[in-house]
Amino acid sequence: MKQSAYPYYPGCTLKASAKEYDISARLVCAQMGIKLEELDDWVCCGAASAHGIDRLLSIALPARELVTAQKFKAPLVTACALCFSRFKFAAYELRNEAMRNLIKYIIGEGEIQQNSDGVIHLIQLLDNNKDDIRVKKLLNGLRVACYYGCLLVRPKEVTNFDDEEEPQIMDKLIKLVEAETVDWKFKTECCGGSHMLTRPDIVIKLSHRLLYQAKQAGADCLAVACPVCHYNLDSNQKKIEANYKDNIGLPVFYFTQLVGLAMELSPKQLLLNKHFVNPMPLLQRKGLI
Amino acid sequence: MAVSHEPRIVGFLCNWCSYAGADLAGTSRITYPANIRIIRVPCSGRVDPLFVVKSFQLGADGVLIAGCHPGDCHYTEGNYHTRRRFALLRPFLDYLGIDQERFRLEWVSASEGKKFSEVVADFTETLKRIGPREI
Amino acid sequence: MARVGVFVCHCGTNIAGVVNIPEVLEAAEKMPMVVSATDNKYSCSEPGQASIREAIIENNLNRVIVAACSPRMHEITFRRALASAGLNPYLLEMANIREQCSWVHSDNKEIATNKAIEIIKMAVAKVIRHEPLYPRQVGITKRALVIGGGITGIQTALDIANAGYGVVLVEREPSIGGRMAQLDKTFPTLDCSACILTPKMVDLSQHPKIKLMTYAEVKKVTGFIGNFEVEILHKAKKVDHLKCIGCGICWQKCPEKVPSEFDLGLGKRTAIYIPFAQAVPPKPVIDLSHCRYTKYLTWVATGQEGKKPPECRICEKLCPTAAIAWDQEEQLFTEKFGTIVVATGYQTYDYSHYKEYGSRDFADVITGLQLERLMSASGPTGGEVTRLSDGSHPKTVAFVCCVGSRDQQRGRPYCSKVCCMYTAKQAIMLKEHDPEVQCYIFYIDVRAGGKDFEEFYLRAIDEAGVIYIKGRPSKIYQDGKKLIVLGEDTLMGRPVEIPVDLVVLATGMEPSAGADELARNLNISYDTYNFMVEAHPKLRPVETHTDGIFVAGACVGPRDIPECVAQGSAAAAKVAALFSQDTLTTEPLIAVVNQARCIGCLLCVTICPFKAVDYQTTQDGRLIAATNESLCKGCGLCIAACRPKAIDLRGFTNQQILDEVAGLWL
Amino acid sequence: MIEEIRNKAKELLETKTVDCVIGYEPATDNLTSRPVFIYEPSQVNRLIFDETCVHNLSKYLINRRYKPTGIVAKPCDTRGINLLLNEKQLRRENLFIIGVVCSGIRKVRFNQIENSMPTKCQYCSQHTPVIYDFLVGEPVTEAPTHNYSDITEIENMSPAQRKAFWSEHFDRCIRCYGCRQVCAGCYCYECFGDELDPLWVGIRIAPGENWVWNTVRAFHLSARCIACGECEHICPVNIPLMLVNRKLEKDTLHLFDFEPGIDTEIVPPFATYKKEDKLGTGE
Amino acid sequence: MPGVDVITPKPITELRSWVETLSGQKVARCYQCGKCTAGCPVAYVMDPTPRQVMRALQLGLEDELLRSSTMWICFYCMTCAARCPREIDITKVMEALRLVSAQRKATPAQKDFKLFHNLFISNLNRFGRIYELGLGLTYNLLGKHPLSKAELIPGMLARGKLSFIPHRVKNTDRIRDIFNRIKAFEKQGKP
Repeated sequence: MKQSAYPYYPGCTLKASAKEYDISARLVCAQMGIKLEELDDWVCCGAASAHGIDRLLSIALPARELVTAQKFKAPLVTACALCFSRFKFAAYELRNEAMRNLIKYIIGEGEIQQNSDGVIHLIQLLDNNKDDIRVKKLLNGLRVACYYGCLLVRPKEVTNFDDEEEPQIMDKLIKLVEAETVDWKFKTECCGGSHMLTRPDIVIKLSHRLLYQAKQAGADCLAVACPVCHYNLDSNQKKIEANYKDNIGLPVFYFTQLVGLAMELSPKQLLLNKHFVNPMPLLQRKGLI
Repeated sequence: MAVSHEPRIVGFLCNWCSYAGADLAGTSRITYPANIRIIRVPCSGRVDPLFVVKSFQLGADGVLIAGCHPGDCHYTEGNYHTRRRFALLRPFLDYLGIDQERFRLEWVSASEGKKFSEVVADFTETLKRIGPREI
Repeated sequence: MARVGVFVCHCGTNIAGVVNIPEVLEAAEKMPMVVSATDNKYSCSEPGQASIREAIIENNLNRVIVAACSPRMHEITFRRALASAGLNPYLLEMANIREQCSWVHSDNKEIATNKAIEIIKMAVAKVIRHEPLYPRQVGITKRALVIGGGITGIQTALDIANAGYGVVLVEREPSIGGRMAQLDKTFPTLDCSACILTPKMVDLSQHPKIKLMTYAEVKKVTGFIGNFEVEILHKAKKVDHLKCIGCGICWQKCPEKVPSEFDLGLGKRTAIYIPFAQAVPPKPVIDLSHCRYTKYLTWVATGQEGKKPPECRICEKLCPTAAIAWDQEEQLFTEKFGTIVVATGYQTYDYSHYKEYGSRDFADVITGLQLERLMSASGPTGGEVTRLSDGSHPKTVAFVCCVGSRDQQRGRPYCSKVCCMYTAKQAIMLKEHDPEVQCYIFYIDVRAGGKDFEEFYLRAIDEAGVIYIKGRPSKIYQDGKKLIVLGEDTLMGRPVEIPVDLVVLATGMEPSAGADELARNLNISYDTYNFMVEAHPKLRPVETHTDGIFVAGACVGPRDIPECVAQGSAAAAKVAALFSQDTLTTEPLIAVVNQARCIGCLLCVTICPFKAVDYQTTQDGRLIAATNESLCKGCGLCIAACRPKAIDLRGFTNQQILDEVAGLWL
Repeated sequence: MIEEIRNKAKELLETKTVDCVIGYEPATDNLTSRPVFIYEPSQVNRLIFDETCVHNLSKYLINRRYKPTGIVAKPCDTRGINLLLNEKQLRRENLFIIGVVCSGIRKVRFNQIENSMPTKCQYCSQHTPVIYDFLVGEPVTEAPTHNYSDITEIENMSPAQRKAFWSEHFDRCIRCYGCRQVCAGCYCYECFGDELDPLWVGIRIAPGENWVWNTVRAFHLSARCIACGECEHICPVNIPLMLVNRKLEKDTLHLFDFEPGIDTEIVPPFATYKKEDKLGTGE
Repeated sequence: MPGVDVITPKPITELRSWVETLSGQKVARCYQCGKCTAGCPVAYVMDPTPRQVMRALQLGLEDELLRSSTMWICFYCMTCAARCPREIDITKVMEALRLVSAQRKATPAQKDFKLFHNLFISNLNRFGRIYELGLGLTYNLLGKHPLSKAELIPGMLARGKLSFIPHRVKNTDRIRDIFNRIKAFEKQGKP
């Protein structure tokens, strides 16, 4: 088996509310012969806040990690879509030489290389190495709505990820494990993002629309690639159901968990029990566990 | 230093845009320095680099070539060729001792009488600043 | 020996008020080869011209300088004056001492006077080098080619033919009629489109001066005004139209059904087909990509692999006149024409790039042109507007304007001009079809500039009760049987969500596919969207930079029917005016090759924008350049590129320009 | 190496593939070499190739364009052949090119072969012929590089210094037109320098006229000069003409990404244009 | 209905030129089609809407803009930018407005959004990473909505998704250095 190592930036949420994403990602990659090497003593990327308050900070924070990651000969892998977006924006800005020099002064360590392809998302990592995904158990019969959210795809010139309105990359992965993906038009509509604290009502309204549309399209679960989306769609689902008097009951998986299931990793290993909407009944019904 | 140095500019103007633009400066009564002598050519693409070299040899302090804006050439593509020829000639003349500020390639449309006058005024000013050519 | 006469014009006080005329005259008299220098109050006036004439004769002048206004103003006038004195008109040179001297240096009379003298000095140096030049006459083939058989091409062909000249109309589809034939009604009069178009189509097909070539394409164009040679490819119809009587039995019985292009995929046609019932010519062609017998033949030819297709040939068996001609192949003909009119029209924007509008995934999101076919009595539903998903009658309809128009992001920043009006028309028509229908029109601006257009727009509001919502929708999605349109009512500043049964996208206009290739063949310019470029957008709207080639209709830019018709007639008038002459006079100010000096590097052939320089082989096998006097426009690009100075531009020769420069230092 | 050339030449002449092979033979000084035209197979032993073979023989091909001819060509000479092919002066089917891999030739002064190389070789890294039918020597696979340090040096002079530098050189010019006669790119039947009406270059040997001649000669070779150095080699008053030519070569490469004589398929910069050209002049 | 103010357009304002410089977008290009607002998932809680923000910038309504909460409500989903027919990156405009608002210490009508982001940054400054529970609690305390999201806390704790102790980076000094150097640069305008 080939053994390759990638620098890995999990991001703050993967250490707390999105533990299962971190764990499942590491497990899946290990199965594929990919070693995720967590960056040493990484700091927060600035998330949704820094770039609206202090632009230099929003570039300096990811730039610092980019410098750390440079010693690997592989691109930096991010798991959180928000981190991915901030890293991509920073790399985009760092194409400018003056900006590179300024940021070098600010972070005070190391040379910054000019490489906007130096950051990839976990989905891209899996997609690039899809030959190494050895499917042991087909997820036949599972109808998945792949939900990409905003930050992976937009803006295209910065993230260079996939189509802005109808991305396919996650669908391809899910189809690889023989689960069905539904064609729906809300793959990149917003879930409410970081407003869960400030305006929960917004999150509830937007997330409801997504869950409702996914259900309409015939999905029996969702796959996501972002801890914020997961939080909004999963932990809020009860409240959404109560608010809209609507019975939804759609488990929300991280795409890594679905790939993990197909590799015959156990639900417990994949921390499926951490979800608010219990996915076990669905998996049992489909005969997948 | 010759204080009263009046530079001489030889201007090759394309008939359809820049010559018409120079006419418009007249019709609009915009005054500009009288240092330029205008030679009408059908297209800036007609201007052989030899004419520029000869003008300098004969004693011109500056040479101006003006044509239609790229994309607007009356003959559709003449000025694109002009741009290439003189992009090479200008640094070459500079290399051989003719200050590149003495040569200008400008795009002046038939409606840019004002721009034409400004180009001439600015060019004259520049040439006065550099001073007379020693031949 | 040159005998130069200098005539200095006062132009009232325009020149004389600034320039010291006596001083100028005194200086001019001393210039080389000048035999007389006189002044005139107004040179361009009749007495002024008369005095120039007299002076020419009296002093036996053979070169003339008129120091006055810009040559762009009066060069022609004074050339005529020379001609009337028996002198070759090209022996004139104008010294521009008004626009480029007195008017711009009125602040310093001394400087202005000196400059005027120098300008004249340069003109004298140049005029000495002038040679008599003679325009040339070339014959004209009095036959026009019209490319495109839409309403524009039809109008052009009819008008040229009615003026008495022969016309060939080339159309690449099996029938003429174009986009207009697909429309149900026309705005703002609500005339039935087919009812006004078909008589014209029939007129055209029966006109003795018009030769109609359908299912044919222009492949190559050479030559020049009055003398074009055009290669026309006749695609294989596989039906002998001389034998065919258009009885229709073949296309009624053909078993192969394919989506109809004419009905935009909403209906079916057969493999042997006429595109629509009123097609002209009313004779079919066989679509080889779908014909069963052709598939059988391919199967045989490729070694009989796979399942054997049926050896159908039903059309052949049923044809009463044995008109099916399997051996007919595509053929290339070369024809001669004096002029060419391009009327290749438009196609509607393909909205599959609008993923936020579903990019063709929703059955009940259709285009405006598709709605036309649904509303047309001869359309696939017989004029009944139904939803493609379930056949029900839509009760709420949303129209979205500017799809593929006014959208920089999709590379279509221009306004397509007709969509505002056709959405209003369709909303009115839908209300007429079914009074229960409620229409919503999302628009950015309603552009109703045209005769009776604003009234028509108001009619949509007053009579059809259309609700206009100012705002471009951002998303269309399905919710159950309904489609939801998300927009903003920008006038209220609030988001709107409308559930509707049917969405109609008012897709914009873009040039027909292949317009760029045709333009390259014709050597005419086209813009970034592939619209043809007119010689002047205001004053020469149907001409191009290539003499003898005209453009009309929607291939130049978005146009509605009346404008297309007007342009077609305009182009026809230009053609007729040209054909009313027996020969053409060509300008003598063109490039000529000195064959003895030409080294045959052929750089001039490569860079000539007009393909006016070609090459010949001399007897001893050398390649040398040769200019075509009818194609050359006298830009001089080749001259500046020629190292051995083997090519020169009459009127602006190397000698003339060099002496003009040197004149400054005389 | 010499044997290879001789054998090939012999074969070509014997099989009547060509009726003449143009190459080098020892000159009468027993030190340098000179061009030779071999018509008989028996004569091929006259052919040599060594580090004194400075001449660019491609110009001789112009007069033999209709006759099948073989030629011994160094890399720079093959660029000349490409140039002439591109400008339709030669016919490929009439040519047999014996390309010779060359790592530079030597200067000869005062009847001695010096250790140093002429300017053209100092800055040349094209060691393999760009076009040939038969190759002598091991081809160098390394991609050629560009070094214009000599040009940059002059560019960095002050305008006054530069003017003085060129005046000093051009004032020496006696307008013998040797630079033109020897140049493969100068094949006009009548050169602009010889033309009397219009008189582009005055007959006087004066600084102004010399300047026009040298400027326009070089500019007519812009995007065409193949850096064979023959002009500089032949110049009786030692004007550093390669410094003039190479400035244009540098700018052509920089502005249009073009090198003359490398590939006949690439359209030369003055035969075409790009709408989006950004050249720094006329913006 | 209260009376409306008469608008006096100011085509060139300091705010607009700042926004244009920071965002790299040309405000005048907007032709007010409303597609941004139509696709904006949060436009319904915005006043003014994104399109109106563009209009206000065009007209130079400086005070109104700085008072508004729109740019703080915007959460950068970038739908508007992806679909704008005039190719304006409206998200960048919103970001620029935030930056100006942060710099001028303007007070938006709805303070909570800005408060949240400021708290986030100070949280970052202190720990180097985000301490979710701490951030939530401080926000609720300072924003005076003690119960927001409180109902989820037990579930989160039960699933081990929240921790009482912040994850800190080992070397928080380095983070502070970055903050300090930025501050220094912004004060002096050069490194």
